[in-house]
Amino acid sequence: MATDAKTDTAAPARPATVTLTIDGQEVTVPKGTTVLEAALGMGIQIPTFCWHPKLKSVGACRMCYVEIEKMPKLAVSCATEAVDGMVVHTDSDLVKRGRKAIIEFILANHPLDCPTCDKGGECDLQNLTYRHGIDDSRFDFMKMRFTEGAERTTFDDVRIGPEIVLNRNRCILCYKCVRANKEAFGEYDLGAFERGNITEINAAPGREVENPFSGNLVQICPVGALTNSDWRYKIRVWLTKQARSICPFTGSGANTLLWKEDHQQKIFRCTARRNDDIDDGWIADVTRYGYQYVMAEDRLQTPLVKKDGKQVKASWDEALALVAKRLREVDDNKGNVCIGGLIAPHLDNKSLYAFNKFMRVTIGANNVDHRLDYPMLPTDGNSAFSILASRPFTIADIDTSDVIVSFASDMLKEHPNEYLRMRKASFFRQAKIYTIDPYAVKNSDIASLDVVYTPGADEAVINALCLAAAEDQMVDAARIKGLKEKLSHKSAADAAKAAGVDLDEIKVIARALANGKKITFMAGELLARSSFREAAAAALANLNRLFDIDSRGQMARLARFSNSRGAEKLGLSPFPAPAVKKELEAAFGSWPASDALTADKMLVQMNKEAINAAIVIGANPIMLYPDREFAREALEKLDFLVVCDSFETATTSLADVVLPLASFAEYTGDYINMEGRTQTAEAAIKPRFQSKPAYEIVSLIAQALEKPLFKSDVDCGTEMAKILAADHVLPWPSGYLEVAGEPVATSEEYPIPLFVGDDPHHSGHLTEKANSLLNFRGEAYAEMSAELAASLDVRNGDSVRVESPVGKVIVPVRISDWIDTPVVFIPRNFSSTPVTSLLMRKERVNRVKITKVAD
Amino acid sequence: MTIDYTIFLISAAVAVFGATMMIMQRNPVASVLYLIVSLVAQAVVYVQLGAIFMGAILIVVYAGAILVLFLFVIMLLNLRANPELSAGMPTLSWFTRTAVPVLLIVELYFVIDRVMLPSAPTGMLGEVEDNFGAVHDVAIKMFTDYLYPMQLTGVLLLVAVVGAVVIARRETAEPRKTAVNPGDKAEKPSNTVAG
Amino acid sequence: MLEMILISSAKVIAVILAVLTGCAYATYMERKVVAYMQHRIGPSYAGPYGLLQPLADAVKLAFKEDIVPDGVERITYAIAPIASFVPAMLIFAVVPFSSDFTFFGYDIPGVISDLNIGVLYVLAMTSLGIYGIVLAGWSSPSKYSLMGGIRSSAQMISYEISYGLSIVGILIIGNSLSLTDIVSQQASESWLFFGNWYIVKQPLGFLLYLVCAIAETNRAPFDLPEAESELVGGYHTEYSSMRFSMFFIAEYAYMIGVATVGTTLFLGGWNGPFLPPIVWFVIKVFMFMFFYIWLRATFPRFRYDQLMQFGWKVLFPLALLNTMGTAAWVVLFG
Amino acid sequence: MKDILKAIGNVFIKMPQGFLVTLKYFFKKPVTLDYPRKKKPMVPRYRGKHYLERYDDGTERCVCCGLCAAACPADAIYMEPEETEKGERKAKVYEINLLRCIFCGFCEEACPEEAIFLGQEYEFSADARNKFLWTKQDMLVPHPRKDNPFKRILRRVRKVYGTPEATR
Repeated sequence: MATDAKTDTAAPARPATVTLTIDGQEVTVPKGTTVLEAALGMGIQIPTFCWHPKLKSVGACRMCYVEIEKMPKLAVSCATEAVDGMVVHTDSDLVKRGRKAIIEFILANHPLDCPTCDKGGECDLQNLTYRHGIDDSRFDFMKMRFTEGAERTTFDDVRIGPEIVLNRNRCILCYKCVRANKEAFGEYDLGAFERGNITEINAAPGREVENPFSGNLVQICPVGALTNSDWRYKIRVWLTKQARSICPFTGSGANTLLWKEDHQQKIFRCTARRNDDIDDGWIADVTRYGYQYVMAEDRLQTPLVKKDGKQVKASWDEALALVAKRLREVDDNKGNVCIGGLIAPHLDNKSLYAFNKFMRVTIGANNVDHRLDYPMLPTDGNSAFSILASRPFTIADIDTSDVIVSFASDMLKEHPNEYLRMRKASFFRQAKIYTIDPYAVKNSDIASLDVVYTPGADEAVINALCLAAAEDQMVDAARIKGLKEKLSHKSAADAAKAAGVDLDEIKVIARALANGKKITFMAGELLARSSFREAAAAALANLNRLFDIDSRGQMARLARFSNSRGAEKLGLSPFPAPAVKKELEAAFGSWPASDALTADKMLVQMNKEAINAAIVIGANPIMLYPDREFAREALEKLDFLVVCDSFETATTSLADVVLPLASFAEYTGDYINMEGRTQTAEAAIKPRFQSKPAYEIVSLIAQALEKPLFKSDVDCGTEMAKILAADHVLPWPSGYLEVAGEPVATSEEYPIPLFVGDDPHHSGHLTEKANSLLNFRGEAYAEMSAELAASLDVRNGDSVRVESPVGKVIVPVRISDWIDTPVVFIPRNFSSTPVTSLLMRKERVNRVKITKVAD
Repeated sequence: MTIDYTIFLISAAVAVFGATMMIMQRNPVASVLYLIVSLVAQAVVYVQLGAIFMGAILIVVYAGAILVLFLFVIMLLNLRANPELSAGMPTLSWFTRTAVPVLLIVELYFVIDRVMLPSAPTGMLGEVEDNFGAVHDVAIKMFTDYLYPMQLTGVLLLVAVVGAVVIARRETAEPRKTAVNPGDKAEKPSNTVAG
Repeated sequence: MLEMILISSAKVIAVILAVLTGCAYATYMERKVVAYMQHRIGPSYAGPYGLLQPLADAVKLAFKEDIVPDGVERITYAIAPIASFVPAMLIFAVVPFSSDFTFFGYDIPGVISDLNIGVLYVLAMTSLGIYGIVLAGWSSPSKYSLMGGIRSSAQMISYEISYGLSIVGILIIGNSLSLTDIVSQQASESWLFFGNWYIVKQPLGFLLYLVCAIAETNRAPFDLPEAESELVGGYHTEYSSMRFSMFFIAEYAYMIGVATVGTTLFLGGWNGPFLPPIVWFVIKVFMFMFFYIWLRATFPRFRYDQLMQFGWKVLFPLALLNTMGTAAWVVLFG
Repeated sequence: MKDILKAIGNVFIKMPQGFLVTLKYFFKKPVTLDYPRKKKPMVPRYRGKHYLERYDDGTERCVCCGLCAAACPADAIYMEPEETEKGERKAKVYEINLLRCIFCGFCEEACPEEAIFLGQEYEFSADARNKFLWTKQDMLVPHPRKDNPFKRILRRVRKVYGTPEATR
């Protein structure tokens, strides 16, 4: 299967086409195309159950029968490769009879419980029975029935995962779920068991179907065998309408449909909207179930205003008047630069731009940033990290790359769609996958090489790569020139030792990078969250220059949030790209003279009481900033704090005024994903309660300050269009950068490196309000290797005390299947466990000690 | 002062009061009502005198029939109290104004002079014979001694009735203005549609 | 003497109570009988078979607001119901409801007052009853009431003559105006117990009495004074509450009154075999009342001109004929 | 003279005839009902107020599939499903707006579970608009049924022949 021609259309040189006739029409298709795909390409509908465009064909259901001349029997079109001169009939009487027989055969054991079945109304079997089927059955025996439970409590539905309910009676054994789980997600928690009449799909023994993509299994099930709790028994499908939305939690912006009901103003589910450029029709569960926070019961309903130390409900007019009054007071007393603005990068373009203009024109301060969960941000717009973050990236190119490197990135947790792309490339094309991480991550199972370096030695491992390539002359000598002088590590072995990795492995990767035809190099959040990311970014710039990756592929730090790239493009950072800044100046008519402060610096200034007021929109710095105490102290010292959020959070509890923020599903907004692709999320429902979109809130505050932002929405759009048109991509530096590799400090008292990030089923602070996701992971945990757990004498679920010099938390242990070094990972998404309180913003690697909590 | 005497006095007073009020009322209906009061009181007096038949007849004929007829006529003509009635009335001549009372007084004198009143009204019922004023006696008197006056009175009443009819007919002799005959609804266009 | 007064008072109270109760249940009977004749059920909610319906009606009427409209002749308006009610009750003073009976050793006559001109007294009372109606119609500031009053007075005048004349036949034969005498004349010891009843001797007189009595009491089909379809409520349109109920009671009291008088005059009064006299009397009155109601259920209302023509051109000559015929009979054969 | 004879004839023949007519009706059975106490038995196929059937063991027949709501031409039915402990589907909210309902019986026709029927009840006046919103509790037949075994047999027989019966 090395040359699976299905996706290999990039080689037109070979005359690999065949011509066949389908229903009297001649068609020419690439060699290897199946008859079914050829017919579908012509717009001929052939009914299927088991076929899926992104999976391999198995021909399990036989529904796609076609008649092919000179073949003795009906042929299964999804498993029949098109050959020259084939004459295919898809609509002959024989085919119709065949389909009818298949439907009857499937219905022999399929219960007719459509009224209770949630698939009713969108069920493939239902539709095809209507179209091709019969209205009576010739089978007069009892249907096969799978049940669970004792006689009196018999039930058909079994819960095989936190969210998935299986009804084996309805299953028609198309194996789509099992195949998708295996081929697309690389999971083996679902399988087919037994033989013959009692064949059943079920969870693997002793396991639950809880992989982060399990929702897709429900969506692709052609019948109602797999249903999920989210949608189960909520509403009938024909009563709903769909809003075309996008994922608000990931950087790729997977396309989704929000199924809503207009009268009730409710969203009932979220499904994938296949976009082959971005998501291939698979969405992660965090996307699928995360929308539930929109419908959460504890949304903020009205503005809150602090009176006598207590937050009380207030009207919008009252709250806005207070905001305007207090901002003016602070402004008058302390001066322009004393007001800071933080905005979350999951808000839409218009909100971001409005806030940008509000801060820079209405307030007149340069203090605006969206990167609020990163410590020690570079204070220079031209830093290597900024360059790396601004580089272009194309998701679909991952598919076609033959060398894929993920560096310092837990892809499953951070970029689920790109994670699936890597799996796709690996499974269908046998692409070479290399992961270079401070701890082993999920996709190490498909990696040709999984390099685990010493936590904190980010730049050392990249230096080792560069030096190995230079020493072994893998690239042109001209490129090597000038490199070694800039690096602090004198040799590849030196660097590999500093990084704690095997030089041979590094050499393999370097050779692959040097020889790869198409390379994708992705740097992730573990780099970005590192306090000393700048050195690693510089090392990556050197790497890019050395291997000339840009000419053979792409290299970028992937944008983490749904509109991170949009925020960059709209100049929502202290140091916008020069082209963007030029457009902004033109649009604003002025540029604030004050110092540009990053989010990180703003917090520092707040701690010094140099910034006295702040506006925080949609963000929760206390929970997410990697030094909880620091962030809280900073915000507590403020004279006046306005927070817009959808929920009451740790940050809103400090606020003087809390304004309810509308969620992504409640207004139409544009989002720019990591590729720079602008996508629109349509409003599904009206803003719930009294919440308002961020741009409206910002405009209202500006109006209350008597400095309106825009004359009209049209003005806003034209201004924004000009800015978005500006090129924000920063060029690589002209020469090699100096990389000072510092040794990683160790500590006897706190031996274990701690990594804090998102759980695979969560993202940020909002998904905590999505009940389905809480069913997957409801509380924080300490993920660690089995060896470490054994050394601590703890088992899965035992509580451990995780202590750092500044704090401690008690969390249950979760033994990881892939982490094999003594590190610990704790998700930050759960407000009940303030894991960020363990972190110190200046630490290169946060280290903790773990002790078992006695029962 | 027996009970009978008291009753007589009260009845007499009511009768006189009713008669007086009757002629003093401007409202014709009120006049009729006072007349009824007077008549009932008189009937009581008759009964006390033993003339039960007369008393009953008084009520049946006068109160029951004739005054109802009066009321009917008054109501039909809708004669309400009219303040302009007296103002617009022609003043009587001085002769009439003096002559009528004088004549009445003279007449009264002769009557009082001629008639022998009983010495005392007490015990009236006891002093008359049993059948005094009963139907039988009245009938005998009426159809023997007073036969001709009685018949003449009847003729007189007949004449009066005929005269009244003649007078009444003259007023309504003109042709009616509204057509009562269904065939006469001629020139009026029937543009109204039932329902 | 005192005993006589007490006995008389007791009789008066008993008769008044009986009449008032009779009036109440006459309404019930009327509604029920008319309902059955019209294929309906009639009152059935208050009490078993709706027997407490009259009580409920009475309570309802008593507790209604007493509305006096603007523009009424206040005194007349107030007098009218009383003027209607009192004569109706007075009729029963002369009606013999039973033979003389002995009660705790006292001989008690079956009549409150045996007036020797009883018939005339009855005529007088029925003719006085019209005043209530006429005055009610006149004093109410309403054209419906006035029309009711006018119609009533005209009807009264027209039918009273025939009413009186219809009885004259009996008077000629019986040679007495006392109702007690008339009843005793109708007694019979033979097996043909109704042989002496005046209905046998005066059939035409009875018919005339029947018709005129109905007309006198403003009952259907002679209920023009209160013709609902034309005059809303007729003379009592503007009355409510107790004042209205007095009219109501008066109407039914008149009905019972003429029924008792008719029974006394034509149907032999309390005479009858086997049963006690009072029971016979009640049975006969009941039948009379039933006929009243039956008539209402059967006949439509007269038109006004029909009413007048019938009264003057049919009843009056017939009554004269009856009188003269009876007189001739008595002179020739008596 | 002829008129007089005719009048006499009327009095002695025609009028008694008329009296006899009314008297005849007096003794006939009334056609009206003692309405609030006795109700008119409606024809078996009368489409009155809806009721929701149960299985013999008391569980609700309705699975909240929504077909009645889909079939309803007046859009009078609103429902929200929920999951029972056993994982079965069941109506959490089932409301019929009787002001919108046109009593066409399509819901009855559409129901695959034979759960909803239009009953014989025709009295549903109320004094407030919201009282016309009939919820599931209003429509579910009581369990156990308050009727005798004979009625139960009768109901089963009727069910075989597809005739809805009064339950309230």
